[in-house]
Amino acid sequence: MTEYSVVGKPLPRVDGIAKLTGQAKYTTDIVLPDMVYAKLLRSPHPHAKIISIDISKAEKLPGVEAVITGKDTFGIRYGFVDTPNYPAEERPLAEDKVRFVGEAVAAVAAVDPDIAEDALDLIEVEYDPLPAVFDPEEAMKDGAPQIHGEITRSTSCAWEDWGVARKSHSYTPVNNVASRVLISYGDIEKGFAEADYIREDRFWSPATSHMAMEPHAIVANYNPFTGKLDVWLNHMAYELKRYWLSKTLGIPIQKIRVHQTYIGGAFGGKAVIFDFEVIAGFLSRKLGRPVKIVLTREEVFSSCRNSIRFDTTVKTGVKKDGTIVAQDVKVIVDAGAYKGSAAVAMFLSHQFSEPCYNRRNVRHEGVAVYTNKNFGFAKRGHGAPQNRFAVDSQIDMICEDLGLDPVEVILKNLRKKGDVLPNGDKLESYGLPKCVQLAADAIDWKQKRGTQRDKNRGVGIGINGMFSGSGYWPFACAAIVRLNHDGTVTLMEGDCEFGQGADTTYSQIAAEELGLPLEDVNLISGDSELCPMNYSNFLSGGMFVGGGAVYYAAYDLRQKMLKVASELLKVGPEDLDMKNRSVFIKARPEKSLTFGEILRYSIQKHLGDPLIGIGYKKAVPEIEFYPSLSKGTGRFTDAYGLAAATAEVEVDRETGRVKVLKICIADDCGYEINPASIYGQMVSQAVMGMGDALLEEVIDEGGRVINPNLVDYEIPRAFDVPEIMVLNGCDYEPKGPFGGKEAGECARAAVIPAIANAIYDAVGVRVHRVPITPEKLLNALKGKEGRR
Amino acid sequence: MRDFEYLPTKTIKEACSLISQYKEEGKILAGGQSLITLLRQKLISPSYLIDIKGISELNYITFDEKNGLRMGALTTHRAIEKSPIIQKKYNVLSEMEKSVASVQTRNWGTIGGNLCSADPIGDPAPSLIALSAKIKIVSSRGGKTIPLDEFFTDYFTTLLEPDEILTEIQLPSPVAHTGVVYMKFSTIEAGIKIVSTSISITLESDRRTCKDAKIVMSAVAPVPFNAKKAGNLMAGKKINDDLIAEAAQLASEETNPTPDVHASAEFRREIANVLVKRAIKQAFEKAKIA
Amino acid sequence: MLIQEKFLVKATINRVWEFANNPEEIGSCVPGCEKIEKIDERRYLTIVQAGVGPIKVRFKFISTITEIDEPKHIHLESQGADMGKAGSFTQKSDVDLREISENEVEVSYISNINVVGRLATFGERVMRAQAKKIGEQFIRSFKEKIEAKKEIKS
Amino acid sequence: MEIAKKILKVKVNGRPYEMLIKPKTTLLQLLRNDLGLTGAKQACMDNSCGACTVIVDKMAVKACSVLALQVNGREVTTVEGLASRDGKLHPLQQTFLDFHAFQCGFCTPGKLMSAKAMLDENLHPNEEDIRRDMEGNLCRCTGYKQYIDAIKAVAQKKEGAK
Repeated sequence: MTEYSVVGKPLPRVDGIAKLTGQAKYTTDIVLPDMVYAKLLRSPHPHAKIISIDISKAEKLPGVEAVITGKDTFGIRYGFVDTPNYPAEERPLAEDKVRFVGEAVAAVAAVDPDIAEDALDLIEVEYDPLPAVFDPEEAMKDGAPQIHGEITRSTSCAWEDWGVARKSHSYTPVNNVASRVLISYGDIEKGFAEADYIREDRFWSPATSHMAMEPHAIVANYNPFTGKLDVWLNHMAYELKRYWLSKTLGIPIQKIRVHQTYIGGAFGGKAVIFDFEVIAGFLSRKLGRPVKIVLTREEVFSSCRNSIRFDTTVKTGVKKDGTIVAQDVKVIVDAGAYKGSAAVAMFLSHQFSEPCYNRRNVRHEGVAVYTNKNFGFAKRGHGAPQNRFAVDSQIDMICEDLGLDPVEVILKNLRKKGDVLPNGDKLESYGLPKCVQLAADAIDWKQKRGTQRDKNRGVGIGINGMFSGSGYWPFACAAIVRLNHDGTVTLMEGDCEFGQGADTTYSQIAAEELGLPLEDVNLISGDSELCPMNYSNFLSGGMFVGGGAVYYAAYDLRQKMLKVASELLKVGPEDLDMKNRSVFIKARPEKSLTFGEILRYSIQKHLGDPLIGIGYKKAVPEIEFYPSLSKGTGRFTDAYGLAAATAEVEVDRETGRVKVLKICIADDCGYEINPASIYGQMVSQAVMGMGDALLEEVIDEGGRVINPNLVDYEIPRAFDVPEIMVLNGCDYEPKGPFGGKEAGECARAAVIPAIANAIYDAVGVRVHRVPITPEKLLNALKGKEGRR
Repeated sequence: MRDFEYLPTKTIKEACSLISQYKEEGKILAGGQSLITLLRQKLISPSYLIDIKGISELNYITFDEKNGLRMGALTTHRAIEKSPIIQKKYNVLSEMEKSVASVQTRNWGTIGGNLCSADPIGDPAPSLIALSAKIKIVSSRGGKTIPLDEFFTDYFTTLLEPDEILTEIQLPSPVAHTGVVYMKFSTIEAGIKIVSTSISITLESDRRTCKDAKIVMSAVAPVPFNAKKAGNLMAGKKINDDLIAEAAQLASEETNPTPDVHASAEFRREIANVLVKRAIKQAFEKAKIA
Repeated sequence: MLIQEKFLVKATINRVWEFANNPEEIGSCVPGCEKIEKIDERRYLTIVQAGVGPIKVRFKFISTITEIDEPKHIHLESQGADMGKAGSFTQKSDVDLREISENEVEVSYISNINVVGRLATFGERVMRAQAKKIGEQFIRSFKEKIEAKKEIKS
Repeated sequence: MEIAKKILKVKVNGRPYEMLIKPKTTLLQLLRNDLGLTGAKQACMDNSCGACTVIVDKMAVKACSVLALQVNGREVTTVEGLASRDGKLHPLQQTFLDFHAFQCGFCTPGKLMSAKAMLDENLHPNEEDIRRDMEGNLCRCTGYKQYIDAIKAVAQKKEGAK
């Protein structure tokens, strides 16, 4: 393998100085001259007609600059899923009725945030409460309250812009069904008929919060003279926000600029457009002044997206030796008041399973149901955590029933490198078998499995797979590398830095390709006006797509420089190499040129060509349009990230409290561009997965979130972190930059079943609903599994 | 947050005179570690905030064998945690303080402020009650000293009249052959308490017979309370596993927990039983060597 | 939050029914009740003062009786808000009377109370405890009043 | 009622300030809004996340839960005052950088200040001390491990230098 000098090294992060000295600016830190602050009035009712809204008192409060309601924003529609068959139904402010507690009803802009808040108290809304429904199975029954009437064509539909000729039409939900998926291949009946053993089990995953440290925020500044809207906001790909802002506000896309800010954590939760972002833009245009909105933590919990509630029934048929021959998965998603990304999550929970086991005959059916609750969106693994908890828990149960070893059964059922999945995706890199082995060995599986029940200790395992980007319209990314006259380069790439380390790893890729030290790469990222097209920062497309574009841009510049240098040195470009800030003749390294000399020559002799490299990449080059989610057909990704996790726990039988002793994660991210960064991603997912398994749930009652703060919504803290081992299960990905692919999302979903299975190994009982709280486990130990 | 007049004070007298002037319209601010959250959420909006944190005469820790420990109400949690005399003589307090909220809160928050906010899941109250703490309350009308046990009347409510200020916490000198422990149960280490208990066991000189037992519980009723039936059961008896189990059972029956987002009432009661059992055992072991 | 209680009252079922349907009498049993007023046959306006420690609220709400089955069952829905804007709430209650003997009635109620706003953020545990306490006080004075009156009459 | 502003005298990162402020101004608002020191962050509303941690007279405190007027006459240090003016990072900052002890960075200034106060007070913290003293600082990205290791390394280096 080639010896690299920049990639593969745990170099310090390039955003480090800014972040460690307090200079890094986040949206919440942005202050503009003449700025006003807006607050939103939110519905106290889960389902109610709005009879009237009286804003006159609020408008008269000194310091209030504007008050708007659904009348002002009437007709604006948007949403993440916005297809010809399923038009988007979200709106910035409620119009005729409210559908969940926390839905925005009015907004106030004032000279200071306290005045804006006081003004909210002066708005009088008369509601007529309607019967509400909170349970998806209840909601599907005849006679249940209907949450949506006809959903007409959205104002922000993306399809026409991307050349899809299909006409969109309205959609009227029946029995509150928001969307369905049905994916199948093989012959499920035949599969079960061939099985020696069949089990059916049901598992539940609740809504959990992304709990990014920075609450959602925006600063929007509309310039009435130029018609330009400048925004600073929390995002995960500026093209998405820019697109939605353009469509909802009717401002041409080239007139909207998303400025670079650091983003205080995202985990999927900030990719989509929010009510308050549209409102900020709307108010700024109305006032001709900058408008800032920072949500409270309570708003983040109850009005922004949480993860998606899954109720999963898995039926699996196996041969005596544990070989899976059929799997039938039925998912009911409690979508909430709007569909959010429910349809996508139902599909992904299937597709992320595909690179894991070869299940031979598969049926995956999902229905997403409207209820009068806050709705959901992607969270780190988007559908995989919910599905892996169900599937890998059940594998563990089957092994128990048949007296088999889970690690052996998992290894037996894994896909093989080079496999082509039923949808056509090919596993060109596949480190999962290695990951399973590494994770099992690290936890001392052979010694510890099934042998420590007398000490109430146990070990468990889980696995997962994840896209490296996919074809959400148009899911492409470009990068530019320009050569500077001092021999350094400037890299322009759109991905925003929300903690994942994109700024650093992308700079490393460019530096390596160009033979430069990391500090010679000047980076401009996350600014929609300074960087080229970018859609790669979610669905774990960062490294594979964004990093890929950077690689190709650097490669392009390298070729151009070599060509110029070959003229100067009078040898062929193939005889040259680039290292240590210079281009030299391979056979005679003393014959070299600095980059500055190359640039000068190019400008002097090549019509002023300043040597600019351009690169671009698409997640799946073969597909032009968004593939079908509801049928699961079509190509989705060119590379899957893979992970296995094991955990060891100790249970206090008298209290039901679980102490996680150790978590081991083995991950296949293709190649570790920055090993320290990968290590950070894995530890992060170990701890987040532990929170999912044991602690976290956004609890609602009567449609209201009853733990919308960091006191009542507990996440792991410094003291709770167990011993964590991170193991490198990489398998070189031929299509990735230096072999790299997904790293940031996959492992979380493997950790959850690992812990659940370890608990079973320790005490012999199983809780079917995460989080496995002390109370639930104690009840299970006493043979009465309850909801709590 | 709504506007208020800010009135910093330097002496107890000054503070008493201001609070007797404004009564319900005024509010005493010490460390403010829970008060400022309430102000920010506009759940309370006093017109006058009387800041007593600058009263240096309320910030002290003294000890002598005869009178025991005296702590000014403005002693910070951190000062209690780090006090050598408390570590030596009332170790349970310094250990307990280590788990009060976070270092940041312990640095600024005061013991008096903590007791006056009367949060039913507050850490210090159970241990202080187990140590037979008394508190001194003053107002421009005079002063009084009452057992801490009687101070709390309901969720977030105390006996304190609107014009009164808590000034001192008093603990008697440690009694021989006594072991005191504090134990709590939460889902995560620094999580919200589902149950907590502080237990004081005093043994006869045979080191096996219980002379006196205090079983104080919190988070399982509107106020921290001394489970007297359980304590009385133990007094005069030789301590063994059966007695401990019986006492724990009795103590858990004395609870009156409310279900909430963290736990059901039944679960709280069960955990109370387990926790009390464990804590008595530990206190017994400590008492044997004390 | 769901609050469920069951208790016995020593009185005839008609007496209990009559008592429960008299705004003044019932109001006198609600701790902190400042005012209870009949708007029309099915609707009542109530102002109740409540509080937790330093937090004081005054709820003004309208209750509507949506189902009535004399003398056994009432379904009642209320909605209102704190007059200081600390929060608003809705409530749905079912009250059922069951004759145990000629002079003993079992009263059971299920109340689903939903509080939103700043008050709700203060903490689920406190809200719940407070509702439970108010319920307990209500039952106590309800029993005392009915049973005391009965004694006077007899 | 128009509330009179009050005079506040405070030293922040070594610089003296004298200003008129509304009594309800929190220390965090003072730093962020009045002084433009946005290193300390607000991430919760209830004194539970630690992202706003600054040092007042050698003590780590949560700036969101202290009134600005309560620090009258005191000395405040924020993350902006940690590195020296010549561009040399504080050992904690340098070690956080070396250890990848941060990701999104939003909670990092608070963590640095908690860690600084701890190390200034406790010369020999063991891992348990570090974890306990960092309980008040929530983090969602790092999983805590890398910065606990970083603080441990700084403590050991300090000890070694003795």
